[in-house]
Amino acid sequence: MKPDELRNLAQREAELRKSYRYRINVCCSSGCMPFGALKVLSAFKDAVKELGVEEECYVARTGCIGTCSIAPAVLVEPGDYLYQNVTTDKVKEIVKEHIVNGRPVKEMLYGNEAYFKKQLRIVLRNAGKIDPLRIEDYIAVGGYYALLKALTRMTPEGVIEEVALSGLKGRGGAGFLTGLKWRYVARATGSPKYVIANLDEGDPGVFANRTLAEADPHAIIEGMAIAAYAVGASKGYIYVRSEYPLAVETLKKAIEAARSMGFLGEKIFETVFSFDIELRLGAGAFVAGEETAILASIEGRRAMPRPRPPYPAHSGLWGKPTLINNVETFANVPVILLKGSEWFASIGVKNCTGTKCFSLTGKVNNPGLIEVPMGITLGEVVFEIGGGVPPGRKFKAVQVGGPSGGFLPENLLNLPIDYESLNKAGAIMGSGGIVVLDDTSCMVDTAKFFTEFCVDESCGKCVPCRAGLYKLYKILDGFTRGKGSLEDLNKVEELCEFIKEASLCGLGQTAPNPTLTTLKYFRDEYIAHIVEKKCPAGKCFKNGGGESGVE
Amino acid sequence: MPDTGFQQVGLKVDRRLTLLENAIKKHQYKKDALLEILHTAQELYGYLDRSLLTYISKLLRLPPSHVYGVATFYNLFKLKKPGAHVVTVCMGTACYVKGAEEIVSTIEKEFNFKRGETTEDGRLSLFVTRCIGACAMAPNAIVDGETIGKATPEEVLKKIRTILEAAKVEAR
Amino acid sequence: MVEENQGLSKMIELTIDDKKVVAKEGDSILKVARENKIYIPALCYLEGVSSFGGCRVCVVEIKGSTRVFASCVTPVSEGMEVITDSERLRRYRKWAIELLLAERPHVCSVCVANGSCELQQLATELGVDHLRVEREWTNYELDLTHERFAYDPNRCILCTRCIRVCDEIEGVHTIDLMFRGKNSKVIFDLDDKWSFAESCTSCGKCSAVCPVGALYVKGKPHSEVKKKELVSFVISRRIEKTIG
Amino acid sequence: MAKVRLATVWLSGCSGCHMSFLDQDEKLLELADKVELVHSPIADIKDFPENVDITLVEGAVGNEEQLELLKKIRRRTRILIAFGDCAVNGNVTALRNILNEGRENVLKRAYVENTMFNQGVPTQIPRLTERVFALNEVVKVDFYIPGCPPPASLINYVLNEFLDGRIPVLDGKFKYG
Repeated sequence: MKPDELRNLAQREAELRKSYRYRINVCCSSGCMPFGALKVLSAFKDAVKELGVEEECYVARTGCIGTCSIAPAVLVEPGDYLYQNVTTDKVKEIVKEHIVNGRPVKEMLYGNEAYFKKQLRIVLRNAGKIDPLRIEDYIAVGGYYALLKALTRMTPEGVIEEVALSGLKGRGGAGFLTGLKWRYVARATGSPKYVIANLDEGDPGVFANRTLAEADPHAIIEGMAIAAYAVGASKGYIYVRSEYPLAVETLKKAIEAARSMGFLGEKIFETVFSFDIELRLGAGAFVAGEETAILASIEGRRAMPRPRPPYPAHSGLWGKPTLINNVETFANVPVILLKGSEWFASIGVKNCTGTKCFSLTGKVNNPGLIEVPMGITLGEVVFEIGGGVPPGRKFKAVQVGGPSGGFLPENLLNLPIDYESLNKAGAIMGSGGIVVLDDTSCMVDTAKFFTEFCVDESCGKCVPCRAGLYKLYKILDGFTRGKGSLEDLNKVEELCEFIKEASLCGLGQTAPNPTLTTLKYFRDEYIAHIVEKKCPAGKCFKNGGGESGVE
Repeated sequence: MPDTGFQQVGLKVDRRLTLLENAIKKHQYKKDALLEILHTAQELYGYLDRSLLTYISKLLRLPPSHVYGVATFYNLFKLKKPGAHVVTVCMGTACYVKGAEEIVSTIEKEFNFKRGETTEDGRLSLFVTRCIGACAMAPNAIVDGETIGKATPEEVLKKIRTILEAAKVEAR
Repeated sequence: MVEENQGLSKMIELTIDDKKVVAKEGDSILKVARENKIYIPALCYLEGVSSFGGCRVCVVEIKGSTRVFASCVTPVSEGMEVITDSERLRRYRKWAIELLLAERPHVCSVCVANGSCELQQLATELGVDHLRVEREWTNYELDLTHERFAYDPNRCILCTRCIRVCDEIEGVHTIDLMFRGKNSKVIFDLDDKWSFAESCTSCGKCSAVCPVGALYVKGKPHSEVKKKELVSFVISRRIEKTIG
Repeated sequence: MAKVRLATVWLSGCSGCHMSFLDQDEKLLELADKVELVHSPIADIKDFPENVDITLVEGAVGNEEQLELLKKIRRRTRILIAFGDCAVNGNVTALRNILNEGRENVLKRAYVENTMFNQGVPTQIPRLTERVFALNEVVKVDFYIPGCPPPASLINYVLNEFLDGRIPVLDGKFKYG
């Protein structure tokens, strides 16, 4: 594709969009699909035809709108009218009243404005508003302009500089400066170089990355292409969980579309830059999301992490310099290039710029996919966006950062969400999960649940993680069955320290976090289990007491 | 192409085998395509049995223990034939917090088997998975591909019974 | 993994336990320490094959970092200050050994390796005189099908030495790991019985390098076999090096 | 000065540790000057006495009588020493944990399946615990002497250290098995 062609196409598409008075966006993401979103979509298409408003109303199949609690969700533009729990029988009325008569059906609208008020959508800028399977939709909203700009008007070093100045940090969890990482890869000797987008979001309760891929796959592809140009790579891989069939399918089609349009392949935009992307499917191993394990998995081996150094930037895939970033990191890049690093750096807080996507779940009134500026407090997320815990219940704790994130109590609700603050409190940014617990959740039981998850997902290479976590799980399990003594708490802490400090990779190093933070902030619950043999939340001791004879 | 394969390991020559060979050819017999090949093989055959793994190891010239090690490392690959009907209960955080464990243990008790297993008559398998991503509708259970949101143990049991009954009638 | 050094490489200076030493860049801390007669306990490490970094017994501290590092897989670098012994390191090493002892039923008194077992020796050395965590009583089936060798998974510590010699020295890769995490198990071919593992050359290197009594030669005192077989193993390694 | 009150106990084990204790030979005489043996399988004292200074416990806990006895010992002893591998970590005694078959089947295996004469599970024996426990899985243990059996010299060293008011240091002196 020539630069001019992109401009013309964008213009044509934008005009086409304008030619419709209304646009009905039906969310067909994994959150809404199981609840009949596709049927609703075709019902809308039929209704529009039947009522003769085909010419003025466009019905689009889109990705996640972000309000998963009201699935299936439908968004009508202009005016962003959000309809909740749309079933096929409601469709006709919506079209008749809203489109034909111009009167939104108030009773069916999702009246929760607070949910969106504190959110800021950069990564999810197009989510729910474009058809992910139509590349033209993406182009119409300025897609692939950033790639064009990078290739025709910027040097690779210039691109890196811009990303570095923006202060963007890796969204996969560790929070390493993206610009710096890119520079390492750019300077590393060896060829070819590779770019890997990490979409192995194995964390239970986290679906931010998946939703992004389903809603706006081209933002990821464009970000990867820009990164490849910056670091001098010619080949890219997207490593995606195979448990995400819709994301896999969407990405597959998006890559094909990008290829046929010439955004991937040889001599992109008639420059010397060539780049192509291949999908690689995971197969159900959480640890494969680890930076060095992902390499092993793409190379067709057991996803066992290896020690660093050497870092993948110097010796990655097949020993070649490799850039690994989370898909969310990549999705930020096109916007940064278009709007400038200064603009991006002005969002969020100092040392932690931009936004972060979170899947907000658990005992909260408005679960869903949210994107918030860095520095927002946990309280704002849980109570203002999330609408607090269900009526009649009391907030107990919030977990940030997936299975190895810590649990934070009520008095830390004014903690700002940024990498440093979270780490200090014992939580982590992780790949973006926020789980809210109320007074019906037992903290000992919850710590046990996450420890069990990590036991299942440990690759088994190093002793602290393989054997240590299992012992930790057994001790916690004992607590929930009436076994154990107060001295065991010290033993647990010592064991946790060993696992945290001596494990090989991030999985083991963070796996004790749930236990350590619950011990720190909710020690009284442990004591209640051990001393009084009682579970304050009424969850444990269901399977009888301890084994015979054990004090 | 090396035809050391199928007769030796006892694989039937059929369309599935052709498709599998094509996939391997497409990957140019590259060893690092193992994961992709295993995906394809499982899609075609439903599960990975010994003969299939031996065949793949021969074609890709990989040590059998390596292929077996990879196939058993990843949860997704099934080495045993799954049951005719499959129930998968999501055990993601949101689902666990909202009572997924009760659903699983109810099914276990009712059909007298454990998660990850298939009933003796081969009619039902029970799997747990980590997060299917429908957290807002937690807890979720998938019965033969159909998702039940905000599920209760009774509801899931009922669904399973209906399916098993229907299958029985069909068999007659 | 730390690569073997080839040809000329840069020499660098570092300190290990306040002792200044000169080392080849890229060598592991453990290798450099041993060359300089500084003892660091290790278990999964085996000279002559690639390092695994799994047992975490050889952990050391590096000044300027709060973490600990497995010295067998951490390359030395210029000006690095390594500490090989501290209260904290002893505590971690103890945990590593204790967890290994508790992971499977290591009953020394009925084990062929009693007296020549590296795990047992390390327990003595590091003062693991009891287990603070409950022991697992796994019940894996013994494999006695091979005419010369035996395999008892209940004594395996998953150090992967056997896998590495089988792959890197004998070059047949009969052995690998199956499953993952605590369920990991050393297998032959497709988890076959040993005598049915077609690729096995019966060379015996795996049993020679097994630090515990998981792989052993039938009918001979373990201590005697170990010494003899290790010698032939080292010789074969030397031949390998001259050829390759 | 009053003699130190020493007890030795034999739970589920082979008595090998006690044999090793006796292997202290002439040093037993020196020991006898310093301690009063208040309870031992080699002395005919029925109940475990009160107010014991040091108790060496050989063997693991395999039945409920032993469980009760061990708890009693704990209550009545200042320094409880796990004596030998069975006491320390279960050792051979605990190998029945591998079977994971429940106590009835263990008894059946021993008294029915593997005997030719007088087959039948005796009824007059204490009930087995579901699994065999190392001492520290049941009570607090103050010191451990591993070994199967621990050598006489080690036993002698540990006892003398305690008698002299020091805490023994086993650094490199013990060996499992």
